[in-house]
Amino acid sequence: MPLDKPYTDIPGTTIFDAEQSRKGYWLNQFCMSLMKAENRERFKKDERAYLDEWAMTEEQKQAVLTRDMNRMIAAGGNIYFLAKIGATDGKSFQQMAGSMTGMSEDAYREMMIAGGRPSTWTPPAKDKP
Amino acid sequence: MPLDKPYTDIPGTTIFDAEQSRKGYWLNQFCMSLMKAENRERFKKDERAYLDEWAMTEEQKQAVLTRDMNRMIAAGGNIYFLAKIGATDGKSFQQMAGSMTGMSEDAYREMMIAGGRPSTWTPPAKDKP
Amino acid sequence: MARITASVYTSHVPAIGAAMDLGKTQEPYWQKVFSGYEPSREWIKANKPDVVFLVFNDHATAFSLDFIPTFAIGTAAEFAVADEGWGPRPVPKVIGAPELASHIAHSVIQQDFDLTIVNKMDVDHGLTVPLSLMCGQPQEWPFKVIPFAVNVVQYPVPSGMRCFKLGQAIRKAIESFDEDVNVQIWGTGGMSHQLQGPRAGLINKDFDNRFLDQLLADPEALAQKPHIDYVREAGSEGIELVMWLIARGAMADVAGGAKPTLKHRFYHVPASNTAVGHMILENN
Amino acid sequence: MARITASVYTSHVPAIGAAMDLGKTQEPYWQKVFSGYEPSREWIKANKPDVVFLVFNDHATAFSLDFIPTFAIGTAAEFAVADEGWGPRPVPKVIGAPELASHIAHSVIQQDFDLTIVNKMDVDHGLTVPLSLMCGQPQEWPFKVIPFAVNVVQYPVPSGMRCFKLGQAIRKAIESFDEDVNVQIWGTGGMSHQLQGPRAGLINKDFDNRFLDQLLADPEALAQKPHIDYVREAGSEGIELVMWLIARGAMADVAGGAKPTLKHRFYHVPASNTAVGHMILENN
Ligand SMILES: [Fe+3]
Ligand SMILES: [Fe+3]
Repeated sequence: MPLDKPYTDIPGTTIFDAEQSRKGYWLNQFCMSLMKAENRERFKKDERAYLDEWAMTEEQKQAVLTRDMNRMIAAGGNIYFLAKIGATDGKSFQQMAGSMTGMSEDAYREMMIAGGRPSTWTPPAKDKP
Repeated sequence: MPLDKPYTDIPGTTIFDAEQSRKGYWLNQFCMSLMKAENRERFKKDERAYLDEWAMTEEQKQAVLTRDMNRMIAAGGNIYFLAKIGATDGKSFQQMAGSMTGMSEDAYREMMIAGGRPSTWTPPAKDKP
Repeated sequence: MARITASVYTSHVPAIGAAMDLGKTQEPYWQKVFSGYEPSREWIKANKPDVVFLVFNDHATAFSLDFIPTFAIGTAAEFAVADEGWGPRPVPKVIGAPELASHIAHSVIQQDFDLTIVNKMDVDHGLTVPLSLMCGQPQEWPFKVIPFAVNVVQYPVPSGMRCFKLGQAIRKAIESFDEDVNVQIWGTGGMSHQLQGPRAGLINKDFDNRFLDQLLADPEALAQKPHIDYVREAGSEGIELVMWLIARGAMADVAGGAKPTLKHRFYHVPASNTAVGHMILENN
Repeated sequence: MARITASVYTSHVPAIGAAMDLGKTQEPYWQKVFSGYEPSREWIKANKPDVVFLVFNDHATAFSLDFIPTFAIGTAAEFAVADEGWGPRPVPKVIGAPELASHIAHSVIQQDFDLTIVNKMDVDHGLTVPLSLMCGQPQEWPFKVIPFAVNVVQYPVPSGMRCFKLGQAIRKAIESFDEDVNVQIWGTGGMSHQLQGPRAGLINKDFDNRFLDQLLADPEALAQKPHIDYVREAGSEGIELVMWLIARGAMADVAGGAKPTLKHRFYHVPASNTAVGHMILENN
């Protein structure tokens, strides 16, 4: 598909486009369901059983069960949808975002107070493929 | 509001624009509710009680109770929404459309078979304001 | 490379669907309507597309007043047949073409058309009646469908020219999809009809036939026709005809290619309240 | 005649709303953020609009993947405050301006912007945090609000230039409304931030300050910035800044009028994951 997609080479970044959206449809719709208090209760009571109600892949379910945000994003999740899981867990947006960086919560908070991550950042060599 | 609304002088015709839509919001939303079989049942069982669940004006409710389609349209109804009432009553689109013309069902059907109403039609003098 | 091989235009009167579903097609009243589609059913068997990009309008079915998109493209894997108040029509569900649809959405939005992307939409007679007319009563529809819904219910609806230009953008989008896909684009709705008020029952054969002439010969001029002319001459619901301009705008000649071939043309009054018009154009 | 008197630009970080709702505004961390809005709260008391046309984006709150409008205008009488997963924010409901909103929708669609009209939409922090920043914690909001939602969640999002031109169309629409209404237009979201992946936490003070400079001085050039520059330099969520171009496009100088007056400018890092930017421009 020769579309204008110049955004695939940015390190540590996944752009949520129609392709990701198609891949992550049920994962994201599951997240939306957590906007209702009764669904949050049911999810908390038995996460696996609740996830099994959705047409998600096993990979997506495992990513949710282990709260691995990078894995959820790779599987088509979008951060604004995934944030509903964080809200259910009582996590802040800063905790969620930080959890994807490999940094501790404190280290991430300190980095932000010191002015954030530079846009010239590249991933450490060991993370490269 | 100096908007481009050149459609107000066409005889026997109400254009469903934002103004009509605002006026008819709850009337039309009530009609939408009739797309569910259980709501059709509840409406048929006690029309007045069902209508009273909606924030409609008394004029709108009377128009529905008397099945006066022209009155419903004047009150902000749109034909595609109002058609759900017809469907609930088991009426065809031709019966509904014909009911607004003052013609009998047979006369309307014959007019259509003969080629329909001419676009040069004007309302009979008595209907004019 | 994907390509648009043909465009099909047809009215989408709900009573036509009911006539088929209730086995009334042999009645003389309906026989006059269906006879016009016999050549079309032969034609589509011989010219089966992989995907139909089907331009239609929702009739207060999937979209209530809570949500009125000017243009909505369906990118889902399938679309259920709607219950419009008398139960869903007994026709197959509609299978989508998510990859091509998403590709078109991506490209057309980048061409400055402000589409709404829809992944859940029950489709009403506006979409299923054209399928029934063209394909009869198969167990499953013989091709995938990308539903494209246009607001023609609440004013202001998009102008004829906006629709015509959108068709051109859709053609570009389809031709930039690098799989080999045979796509037809269908424009539905119309022709002259009015369903409301003391003027209900309006039909204008002269208007309709000039519309068909000009749609073939000079669609760019036709696209300049203002809304008010549709309402005045073709009835308040005749405005649905702007959707035909989307399909016509996607044909090759509009972008400087060869003129299309007229394969079939049919016109009949009435089906219920409506004038039935139908045309098939093949790209060359 | 209705007129746009000023435009306001501000980030809409959810943690800012939480800080207000939980009474943390006096903590040193948050004091640094809120101090930048003290002049703004004075300013808006002295320059109270009748209506705010508030450009924001929904964050998977009112719109799921079932329905993704590129541009959606709220024409309802009121809008409830959304439960984003931790209960609705304890702020007043939002009162709409249905007549003006419908007028704008009518006019802007006729200018070839393919809006979706929305009559039911719970509004999330994208809309309520700017109100809280500008107005504090009143019993009810001191003006009516027309919510205007832009898709910046699923690519492709509308281009900067499309947004800038939309702003111009909105200005024309507002100025053709013949009641005397004082309208402000607000652009929200941004500035640089990235909420996802190993690159989360990105901030670019240099980019942000150049953006603020250019937004004032040469918005037309700024509108030509391609999406990829936002993503690369301002982080994946920095793309929200295109919404500021809608508000800027609606200012008088873009249509040949006088340059606006810069009443206030503020910039601070961080609020949670985000750089906070803020600007107030008055029409002359
Ligand atoms: Fe129709
Ligand atoms: Fe945001």
